[in-house]
Amino acid sequence: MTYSSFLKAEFLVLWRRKQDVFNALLFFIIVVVLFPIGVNSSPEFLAPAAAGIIWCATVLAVLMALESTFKEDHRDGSLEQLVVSGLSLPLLIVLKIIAQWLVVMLPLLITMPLLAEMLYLPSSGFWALIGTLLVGSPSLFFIGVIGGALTVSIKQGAMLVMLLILPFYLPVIIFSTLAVKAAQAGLPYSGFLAMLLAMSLLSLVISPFMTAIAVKASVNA
Amino acid sequence: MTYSSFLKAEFLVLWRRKQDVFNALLFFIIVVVLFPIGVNSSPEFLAPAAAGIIWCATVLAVLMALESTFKEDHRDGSLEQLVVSGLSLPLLIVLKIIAQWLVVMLPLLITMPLLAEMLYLPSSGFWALIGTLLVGSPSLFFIGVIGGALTVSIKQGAMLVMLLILPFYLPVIIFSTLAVKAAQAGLPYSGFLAMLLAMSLLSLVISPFMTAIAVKASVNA
Amino acid sequence: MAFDSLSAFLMMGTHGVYVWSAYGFSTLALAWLVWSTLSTRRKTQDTLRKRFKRSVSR
Amino acid sequence: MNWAWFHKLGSPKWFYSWSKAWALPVFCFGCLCLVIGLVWGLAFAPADYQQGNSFRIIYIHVPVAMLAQSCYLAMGIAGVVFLVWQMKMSPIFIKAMAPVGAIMALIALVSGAIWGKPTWGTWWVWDARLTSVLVLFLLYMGIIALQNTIDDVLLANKAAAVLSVVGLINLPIIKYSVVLLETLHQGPTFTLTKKPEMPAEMWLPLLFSVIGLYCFVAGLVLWRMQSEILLREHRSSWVKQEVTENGL
Amino acid sequence: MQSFASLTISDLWIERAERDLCKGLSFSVQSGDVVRILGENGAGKSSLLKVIVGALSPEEGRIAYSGEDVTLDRSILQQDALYIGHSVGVKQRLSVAENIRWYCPDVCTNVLHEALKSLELIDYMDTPVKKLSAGQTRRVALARLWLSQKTLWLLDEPFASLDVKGVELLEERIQQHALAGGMVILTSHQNLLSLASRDVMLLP
Amino acid sequence: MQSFASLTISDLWIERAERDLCKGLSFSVQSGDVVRILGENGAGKSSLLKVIVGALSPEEGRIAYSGEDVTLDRSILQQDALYIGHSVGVKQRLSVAENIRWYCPDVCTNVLHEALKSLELIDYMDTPVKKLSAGQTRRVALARLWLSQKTLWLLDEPFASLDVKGVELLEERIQQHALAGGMVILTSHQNLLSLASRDVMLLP
Ligand code: HEM
Ligand SMILES: Nc1ncnc2c1ncn2[C@@H]1O[C@H](COP(=O)(O)OP(=O)(O)OP(=O)(O)O)[C@@H](O)[C@H]1O
Ligand SMILES: Nc1ncnc2c1ncn2[C@@H]1O[C@H](COP(=O)(O)OP(=O)(O)OP(=O)(O)O)[C@@H](O)[C@H]1O
Ligand SMILES: [Mg+2]
Ligand SMILES: [Mg+2]
Repeated sequence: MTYSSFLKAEFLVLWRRKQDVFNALLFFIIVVVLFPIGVNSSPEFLAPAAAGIIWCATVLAVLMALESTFKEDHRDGSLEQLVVSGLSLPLLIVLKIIAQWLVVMLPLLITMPLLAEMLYLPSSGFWALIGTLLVGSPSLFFIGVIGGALTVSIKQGAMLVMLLILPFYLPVIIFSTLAVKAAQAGLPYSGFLAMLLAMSLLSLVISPFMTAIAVKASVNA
Repeated sequence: MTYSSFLKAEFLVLWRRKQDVFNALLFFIIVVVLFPIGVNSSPEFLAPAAAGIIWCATVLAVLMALESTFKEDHRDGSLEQLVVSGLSLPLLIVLKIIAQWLVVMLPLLITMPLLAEMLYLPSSGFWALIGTLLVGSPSLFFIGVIGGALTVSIKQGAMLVMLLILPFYLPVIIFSTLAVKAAQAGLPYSGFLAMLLAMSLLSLVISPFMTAIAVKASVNA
Repeated sequence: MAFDSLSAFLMMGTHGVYVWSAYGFSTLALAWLVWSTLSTRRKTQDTLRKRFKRSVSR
Repeated sequence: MNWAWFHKLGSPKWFYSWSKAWALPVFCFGCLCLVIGLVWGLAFAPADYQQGNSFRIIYIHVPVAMLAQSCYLAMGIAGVVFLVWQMKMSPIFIKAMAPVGAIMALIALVSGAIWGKPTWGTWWVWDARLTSVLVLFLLYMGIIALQNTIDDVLLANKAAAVLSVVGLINLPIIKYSVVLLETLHQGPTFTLTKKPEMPAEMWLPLLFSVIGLYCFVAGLVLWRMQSEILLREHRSSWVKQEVTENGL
Repeated sequence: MQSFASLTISDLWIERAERDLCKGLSFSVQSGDVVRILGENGAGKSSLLKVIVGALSPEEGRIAYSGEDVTLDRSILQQDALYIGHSVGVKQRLSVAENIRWYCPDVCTNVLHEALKSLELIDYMDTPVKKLSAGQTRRVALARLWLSQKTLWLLDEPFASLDVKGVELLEERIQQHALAGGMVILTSHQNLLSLASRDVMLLP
Repeated sequence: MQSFASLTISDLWIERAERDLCKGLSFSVQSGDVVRILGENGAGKSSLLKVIVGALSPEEGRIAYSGEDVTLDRSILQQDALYIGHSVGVKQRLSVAENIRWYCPDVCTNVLHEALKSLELIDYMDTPVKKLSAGQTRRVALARLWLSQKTLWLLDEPFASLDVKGVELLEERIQQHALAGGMVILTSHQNLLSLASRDVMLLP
């Protein structure tokens, strides 16, 4: 196995699972739609809440997607093979996350204009929302993948991952919604974006090592 | 295998997995907390939205719990054994759902007073909320289990189940939130409860047969 | 003593319910913590005793 | 710098015999201080001129809230130590600490909520401090859930350590972000912005109960660690001797 | 156990993964028969067993059990059949004893202990199955053969991952069952000349 | 492949499910050896292989590979080892060819076709593995033995669910590897007198 053959296989598996990726997207859309229907559908309610709703749905969708990142690899023994391959595990993990991010987030970003419209998000906030998603979502993946790796050997892991990881997502959600609110109020929001970027970088540095520890421990078990 | 030994084993497995049940509860709480923090934490926003938020979180928690109902049984081959046991598959499924409902919903109901307080739900709406949960949640389980059975042989099932099933949950959510709103406005809401009860009964009649078909198909595959 | 009588102490002005329920809950929780700690200790000791006995008798 | 103590700490046998000598005295001292602090605070301290007698909740609320944070800090440090030096005692410490910390956070939440009713008129507001304690509680529950769900000891060790470390990094971030949230959109009006200038007869009992609770918790954690050490080290001969001859 | 039973399969045709399997297969099994299904990897042995027990539907063919046609509704057969597939149908979270009680709820404790003793599982009675080795897990599934009173046994590679002693035990039990008038259909790649009274060959 | 390699295990002690396994086991393997691990069900054969490849940590013991101590860091050994466990490490969703390319990315197409042909998988090259039978899945995993250049093979019951022809093929390949200076450690409950050059017995 080499790094490039690994990356190639990752993309291949994701491509085989394109239905799953599509499902993540649909799930995201349905959660977003749940709110106008379940809670309140008036523009006065939705417009200020729009960014928050979209971010909450994104977070749930990302977690659902990440939960299974290592599951299948673990089940068929190919995770074990990664660990014993002699390649650098943290680097393999970064590659895996990059593949995941591309495949999950790009479709989400593409649907944004539509959903923003449906939730009456004012156009002043739209670009801020896209910006926060671009800059903030990598940290979601990097943090979340730790949970995915920790719970890989557990059967009903989805719930546990959410439990472990959601508290860590709170700052990302808060900064993002604050940025959009600032943008809607006409205030500068680059400070928040910088915060999000800092969090993404911090998690990029820490997460692969933590995940590698978790993966190794999971394979041992 | 007999019906009673089946039910006993179901409860035993759930008891072995009690941490999972607890996790479902914590997940539910975290999703509820996500909204005040991610969207808006003022009482003016939360009080009218409270019932909707609680119902949306309940739906997500139930779906997460149901997704794995048949997963483990499928993996170790005991689902196959159910199909060939010579017992009535729909009846086995009803027993399974009853066990699940007891184990998942009772803890949720117990935390309600707390969460209602945290979301500033007016006390006028509280008993209506409990009523809708009691009467409406069985239909969530009966409908959801069909999805669980359909996706049993699919690896990344959680997402797909949500996708297939959420649209069917919308009426339940709508009637429930309407009931709570009516109660908050001091209007009678027993009509909505009757609707919810009707939906639960209807799904009780239809779902076991649909689920049995789905289970057979997934064993076939 | 900041209170004149026992009943005044128990009433705590108008806030007796709050103060005593807060303290009541806290005491219960701390007591549970102590109890669970001690009972785990006892259980651990018992299981280990049993295990060692088994391995000696073998 | 003499590192001998560090290596000693890493040895379960040494730690066990050390803690055996210290756990009970520390625990009793803690109980004593706690009782003194609480009785003094409840019965003898003067009533607050603004809040009246409801302020007496402070003597349990503040120590417990401080402990909830300190416990997490200690767990996070233990996690780092485990991941870097593989010290055997760290996961034992984390496992013993998590439920204690969770209970502390829970008491802080409940006592705070009860205190909020007479002073703020509501059980709960989404204020910075309250929210971050809630998140802290959820983090504790996450670690406990993880430890209970994973039944492989090695994996559970690593998992709990990883989670504590990540939490250690993230907790200040959470705290900071929640503060922002509150300051930006006009938080609830009833927050205690400033510590009142307390007279000594008010803060002395508080000092007692804080010190008392720290020692109380230290004693408990030592005991919990002892059980865990015995379970994990059951193969070594000293445990056999300890259990069959001395008893706990 | 039924005093006399028989299973007749005629003109079977199974389709899986766009390939025809067992095309035109017919055979019948009587009380006392031990039939071994032979065939290369992928010949359709497992698929055939699944079809017989009703976990898979064939494209064509008729199946009769004790004179009754069960092609459409397999429930009469199922009440009398015991099927153990490649994945053995043992719940990973339950202990050994609980798993056995799941299948055989009214077995009395002595009999259960006896069976576990002969299968060398008695020490693991309260261990969750997921902590057992491959062969031990298979033994848990096979314990049903000692404890339940079914006529028709359908065993898919029952000897897989068993050690020598386990294989001997199982062979003995199968022969005993056949002598008592039972029917056994099994697949195996190992040579079991002494055991099987008849072979059915599947051409790929 | 390395020209000369050796694996030495000394004073091993594994603990699983509160039971001691392989207590005090020592043995060594040289180039050209085919070592068979023997033992009852639950004796610890699979656990031993996992310990060697570094997927499980022993309580005590030392492991040396080609003279270097790898007890704490198994990576030198791992670069040279090929491990196939009870669960074979094949991705269910990927096709046969993709699975093989995942392990052996730079194998050229001709060689791949050749190997698949000899394993009788050539017709299933683009079929997802989850649609294969038990024996076919095992063959996919075993294909690595034909295609990669590792010295130390660790095979946990590699003959399970293979048909007669498959067993012959694999035996031949193992012998070939040993002759070329490789090392093979395998577990099996079947009699492989001709194959193994040495047995290691695990007492339960
Ligand atoms: C659920 C509700 C509450 C929570 C979670 C909570 C949490 C906390 C925390 C984390 C601290 C900091 C402890 C430290 O490290 O020094 C604290 C201190 C304090 N709390 Fe609360 N609190 C709550 C409600 C209240 C209420 C209702 C009051 C009174 C009106 C109050 C009064 C105080 C005081 C006076 C301090 C000490 C001042 C200081 O150290 O800054 N708290 N609380
Ligand atoms: N995942 C596990 N967790 C805990 N204990 C286990 C686990 N797997 C196996 N064991 C225990 O370890 C012991 C040895 O198991 P192992 O799988 O190594 O046996 P084996 O020799 O491979 O047996 P088999 O021939 O049945 O495959 C068994 O007693 C079993 O109870
Ligand atoms: N789940 C499945 N979905 C689709 N096709 C399958 C499935 N399982 C097996 N097949 C196909 O059916 C054919 C027969 O498979 P089967 O499992 O019955 O073979 P088998 O005779 O049991 O082989 P083995 O000796 O390897 O167990 C194979 O060609 C395989 O490709
Ligand atoms: Mg088969
Ligand atoms: Mg084995």
